[in-house]
Amino acid sequence: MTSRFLLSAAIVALTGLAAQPALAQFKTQGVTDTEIVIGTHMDLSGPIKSWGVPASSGMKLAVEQINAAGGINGRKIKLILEDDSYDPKKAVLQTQKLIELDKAFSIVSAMGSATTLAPMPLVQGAGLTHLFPITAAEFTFKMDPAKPEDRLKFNMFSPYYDTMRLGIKYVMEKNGIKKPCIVYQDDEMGKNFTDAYSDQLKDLKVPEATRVSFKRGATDFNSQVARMKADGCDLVALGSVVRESVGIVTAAKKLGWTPLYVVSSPSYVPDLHDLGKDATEGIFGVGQTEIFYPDTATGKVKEFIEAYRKMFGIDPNLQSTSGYDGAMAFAFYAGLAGKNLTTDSLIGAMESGKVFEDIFGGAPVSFSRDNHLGVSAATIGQIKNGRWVTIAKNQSYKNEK
Amino acid sequence: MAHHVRTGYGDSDPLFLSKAAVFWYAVLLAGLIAAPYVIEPYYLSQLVFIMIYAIVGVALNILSGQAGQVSIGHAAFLAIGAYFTAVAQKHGVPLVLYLPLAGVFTGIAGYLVGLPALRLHGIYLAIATLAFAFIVEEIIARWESVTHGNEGLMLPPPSLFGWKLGTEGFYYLCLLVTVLVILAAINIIRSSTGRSFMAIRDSETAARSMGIDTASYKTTAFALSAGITGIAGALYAHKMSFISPEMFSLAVSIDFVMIIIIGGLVSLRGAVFGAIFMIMADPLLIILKDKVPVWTDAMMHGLFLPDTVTQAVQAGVLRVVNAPGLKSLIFGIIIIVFIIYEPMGLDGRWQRVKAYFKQFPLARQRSARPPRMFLKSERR
Amino acid sequence: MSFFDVKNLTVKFGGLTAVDNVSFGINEGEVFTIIGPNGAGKTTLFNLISRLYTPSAGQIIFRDEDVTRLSAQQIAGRGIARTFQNIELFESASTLQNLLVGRHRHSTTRAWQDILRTKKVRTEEVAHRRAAEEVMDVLRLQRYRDTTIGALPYGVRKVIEVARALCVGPTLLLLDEPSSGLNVEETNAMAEWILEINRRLRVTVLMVEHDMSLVTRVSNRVLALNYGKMMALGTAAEVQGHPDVIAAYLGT
Amino acid sequence: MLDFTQQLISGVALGCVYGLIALGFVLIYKATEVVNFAQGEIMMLGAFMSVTFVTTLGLNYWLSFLLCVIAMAILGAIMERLVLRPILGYPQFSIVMATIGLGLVIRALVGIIWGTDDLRIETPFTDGVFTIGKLVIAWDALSIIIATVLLCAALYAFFRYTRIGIAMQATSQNMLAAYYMGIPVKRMFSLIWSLSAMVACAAGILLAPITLIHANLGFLGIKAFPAAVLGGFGSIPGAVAGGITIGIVESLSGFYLPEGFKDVAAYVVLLAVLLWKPQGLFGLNAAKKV
Repeated sequence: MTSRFLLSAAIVALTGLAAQPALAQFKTQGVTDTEIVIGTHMDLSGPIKSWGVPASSGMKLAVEQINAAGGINGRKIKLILEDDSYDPKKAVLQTQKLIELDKAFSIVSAMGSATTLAPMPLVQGAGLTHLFPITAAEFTFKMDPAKPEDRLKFNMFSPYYDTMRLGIKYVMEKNGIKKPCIVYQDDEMGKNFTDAYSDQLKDLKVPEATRVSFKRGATDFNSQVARMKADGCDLVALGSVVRESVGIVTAAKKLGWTPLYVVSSPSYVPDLHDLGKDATEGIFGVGQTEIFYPDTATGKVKEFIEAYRKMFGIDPNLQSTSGYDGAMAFAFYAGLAGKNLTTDSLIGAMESGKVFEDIFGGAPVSFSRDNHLGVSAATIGQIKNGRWVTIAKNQSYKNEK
Repeated sequence: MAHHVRTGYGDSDPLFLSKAAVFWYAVLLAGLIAAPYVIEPYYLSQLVFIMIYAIVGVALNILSGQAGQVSIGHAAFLAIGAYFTAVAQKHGVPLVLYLPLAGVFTGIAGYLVGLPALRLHGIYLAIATLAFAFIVEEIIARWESVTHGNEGLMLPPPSLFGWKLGTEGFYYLCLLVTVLVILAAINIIRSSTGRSFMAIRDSETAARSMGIDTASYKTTAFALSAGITGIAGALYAHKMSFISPEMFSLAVSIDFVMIIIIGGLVSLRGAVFGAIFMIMADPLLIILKDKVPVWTDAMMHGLFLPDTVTQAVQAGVLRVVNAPGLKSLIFGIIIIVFIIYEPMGLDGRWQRVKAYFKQFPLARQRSARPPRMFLKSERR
Repeated sequence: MSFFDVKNLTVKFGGLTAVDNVSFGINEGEVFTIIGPNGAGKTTLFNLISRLYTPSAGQIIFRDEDVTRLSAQQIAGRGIARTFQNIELFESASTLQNLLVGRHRHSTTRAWQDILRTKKVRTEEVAHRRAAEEVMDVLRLQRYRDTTIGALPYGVRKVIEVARALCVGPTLLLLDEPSSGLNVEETNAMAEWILEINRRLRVTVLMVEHDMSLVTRVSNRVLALNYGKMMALGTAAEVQGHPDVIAAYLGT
Repeated sequence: MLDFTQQLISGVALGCVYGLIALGFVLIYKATEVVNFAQGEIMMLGAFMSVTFVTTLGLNYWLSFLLCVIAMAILGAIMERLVLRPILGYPQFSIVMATIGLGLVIRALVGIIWGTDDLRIETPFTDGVFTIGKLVIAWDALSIIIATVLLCAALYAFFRYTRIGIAMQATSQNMLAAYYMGIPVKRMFSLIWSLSAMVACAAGILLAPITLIHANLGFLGIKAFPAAVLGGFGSIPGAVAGGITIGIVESLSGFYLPEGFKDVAAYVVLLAVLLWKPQGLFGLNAAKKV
């Protein structure tokens, strides 16, 4: 009885102490007087390498620029990048390698849902921060109050759910849509889109219409399109990535069917109109940032494009900015944390509410004690004359409520 | 040709061929038991994956190596075992129960898949197993009430008799299961069942004429193989602590076949070697990628070349090692080179190295070509 | 009722009648040989008896049981074992392993018992092993015990086939051209072994054979086939002297 | 009814692509008993090569088509020589794995050479449609169907009337006999691989207007497996018929059946057919001789 009482008292005391940020709570490693080691794993050779390769390039460029500018409070960043081929098993082993052998201070901008979910317990178990993964999955920022280690997770990637919901809401309200349909990729990402679709329709009290899906890498969308057409849809939400989005709108156009379309962040990229040409004209898109074009970019974006081109020999794309932003945001908050950079001081700096703004005109990012998802707003654009044109900024589906 | 003089028939197929073998296996086991106290968790993790892959390797060895039946859909069995585990654990079934049950449940699935195997041969069977795997993946993705579909399932850490298994605990669990599975496989192979598998592999006609019910043994082989893979799936689910349908894709099935091809089709040792290779290849390539620039740098400095040359070479090396997709290129080349030059797999190499040292200094280079084909022409 | 009877056995492949209304009986303890030119339907007849093929018509009676509709593995279970003309050994396994497969019908253990290697499995294994060793002793195969079949010469493989069939513990042994591919010495040895199997082990032998010296030496009775039809039945000398047989062999 | 016909046409067009890939499988399988898992990747390589000819070099579509097919023929022979020739006669299992390794290498090389972006080429068939009543037929779909018919006719004539074609057929029927008859068997294998790579390349380019050209295009090869198996894995008309069957089944099940069926329809049909006819629809059923 007494011993148990003492024990629980001790636990209460310990947790109470732990709650005070002044005391060291999480482990710090990978920070020396001259260097900060950060680790990441992305798909450079598997099914989503078209995301991983440019994102990793963007990250490399950011690190280069940060170091060239003197680093973070005098420390240079050392980036260790691993190719997980979108294989969760490899991601687990590589994360462990990054933590134990490379002594990474933080895992920054790791890519994919399954590939970040499986190693997450390792990162948290080691008491290291898991920052700005390139996935919008909820577990990367959602905190369980009972788990202090959940404070280690931060994300600033607009959830697919939010952007899709905003997109559907915006287009429906502005265009008097009666029958919105959705076509989605049959995986975890697609699930976010269908959830957004049904929640938003419930909100607007509009009955659901046709839902059709396809497998990643599908080539033929004729039957999906024909089903939506037969159902008389006047808006099609595309829960798909660029290639499939192009395939769907092209197939529809060939059938002489031209509903309105809305896409979310995976398709809100210039590739959409580059590849889809006329068929994609008029599509609405929702994403985190404004879309830039190398020939019309100005200021910092132009500098970024030139530096990227110099380093990799090709133009950057929107995927490149996600890696670039990840490293830049890390540098921003690590700089805020001051000379005494520890995991705790970094978390403190991030939870301070200081706003990080990227160079691409993205929604401002800020975190707080109980919100580790840094963005809440998105940009809405539309393809006009073969280019994305921003039509509304700083929007959220929650805004007007 | 040397042959042992036997003193009795009881020792016809002993577990260990010699006292030396007993000794070395004991050393290996002692090393594995000591591992958590000696090596870092990163390497322990690799060992766990190796053991899980080795279990699958053993399963495929029984099916393909022993019974000569092809499957390129084994990821489906891994998935069934993994999902069974996740669901059973959620419903409070204890580990001692759901681990073997995962095997039994998956074994039944394997039995059902084995039924078409009675009529199909070679490539037809292979494609049928492939089709099965796709269908299983789709069912998992669609059966949301049980599997949570594409969202996937989280698994809490496993616990044994109320004790949460930590990293070490789970490692020992895997070690125990691996040893038991290998022992079971050895027992199968050296018994009447194993001989029937072998007979079906080498000549189905002769097998039938020897009184072997080939249909029943083929389905048995499928059921056994699936069951063992299901147990591996249970361990895999716990190791990953999260499972989703896309984790059991065709690529995983192909990885599994690689295990036995690279390790060597006929022996269990080959399955273990293959598992080691499949898991270690990636970390080794990563380490190479990290080290090669360091090495070249050191080498260039040793050569006292002008700085510009050093820098140019260094930049070139960095460019090559950092090229995206390089790893899968190297892996592909390794596989091809392996099959061309080491057709009997790692185990074949091991046997020859052992023979070389045994016969030293009289050893002669023997042909590396395989003496025969195990899976015969399908054009019958 | 005799030991083994074939009644009006017929099989058709497409338009070809490979075995046409063949009937004969074998007495227990004899060596019965089927001869005939190439394509006479001898091996087809063998495959019908060992149930690798299914007859179109007719009956096969073994020890008062109609075995016409049994499966190949059930036939082996009844104690009818066979060899193959072109050798169907399990090539990647050792001689001993091959022989042990022959013992299959005597093993009563189930897969789960094999996995656990229960006492029953161990006892049976010892028994199988003893039986296989005995057969190897009879046919002098001890020195090849642990050698993989793939590494053995043709002549030895031929003997191992016989050995494997003996391990089944047959009461009726079917030998499909036991001397084909063997040289004179090996053929002589084979003849000795057939006699030894027949006399010492008291196994009834049904044989297809080309080599007439071997046939004459070991057979009690001979059946000559041509184009799937019976030509003559009797002792070796009688059949050899039969005008139809001479005509068939001379090709007139 | 209109919907049905519409779906049927797109199904047939897609099926023809499956059929063409399956044709590549079958050619190689017939000759060498090798199941080439890299067939899809070879198709992808052909498609990427067309990007270089059409977009980068700015050549005429038809000229590019020709150059591409020739280039792939050479590459096919090289692959055969480097990877397959040394392992001829190895266990089938190993050979299949070697072709998977080959596929990995091709995928990685394509990624390194052409990058990871989705690409697009302009073809004479892109985007064009014509209508019959309410029925809409896309030029790309029609081009695939016509090209498949022409290619099959050409292959038929090749195997029936040319010396090389007859020699190839002889080789695929009996390697040893062909060898004794003085047919250079090894060269025949190289030729078969060339031919199969050419067919795959044509499939890749024909597919370009329907889908984009990307590094995962090779996965389509997996869909062609059911086509080849359905057709009996050794029969050239069977492969095309199998492909069209799969295409139609997918298309119709996508339209009429509940969600999720489209993706597995091909495999369900495959399993059903195999249970009914273990050697495929056009396969030969021959028992082993003992």
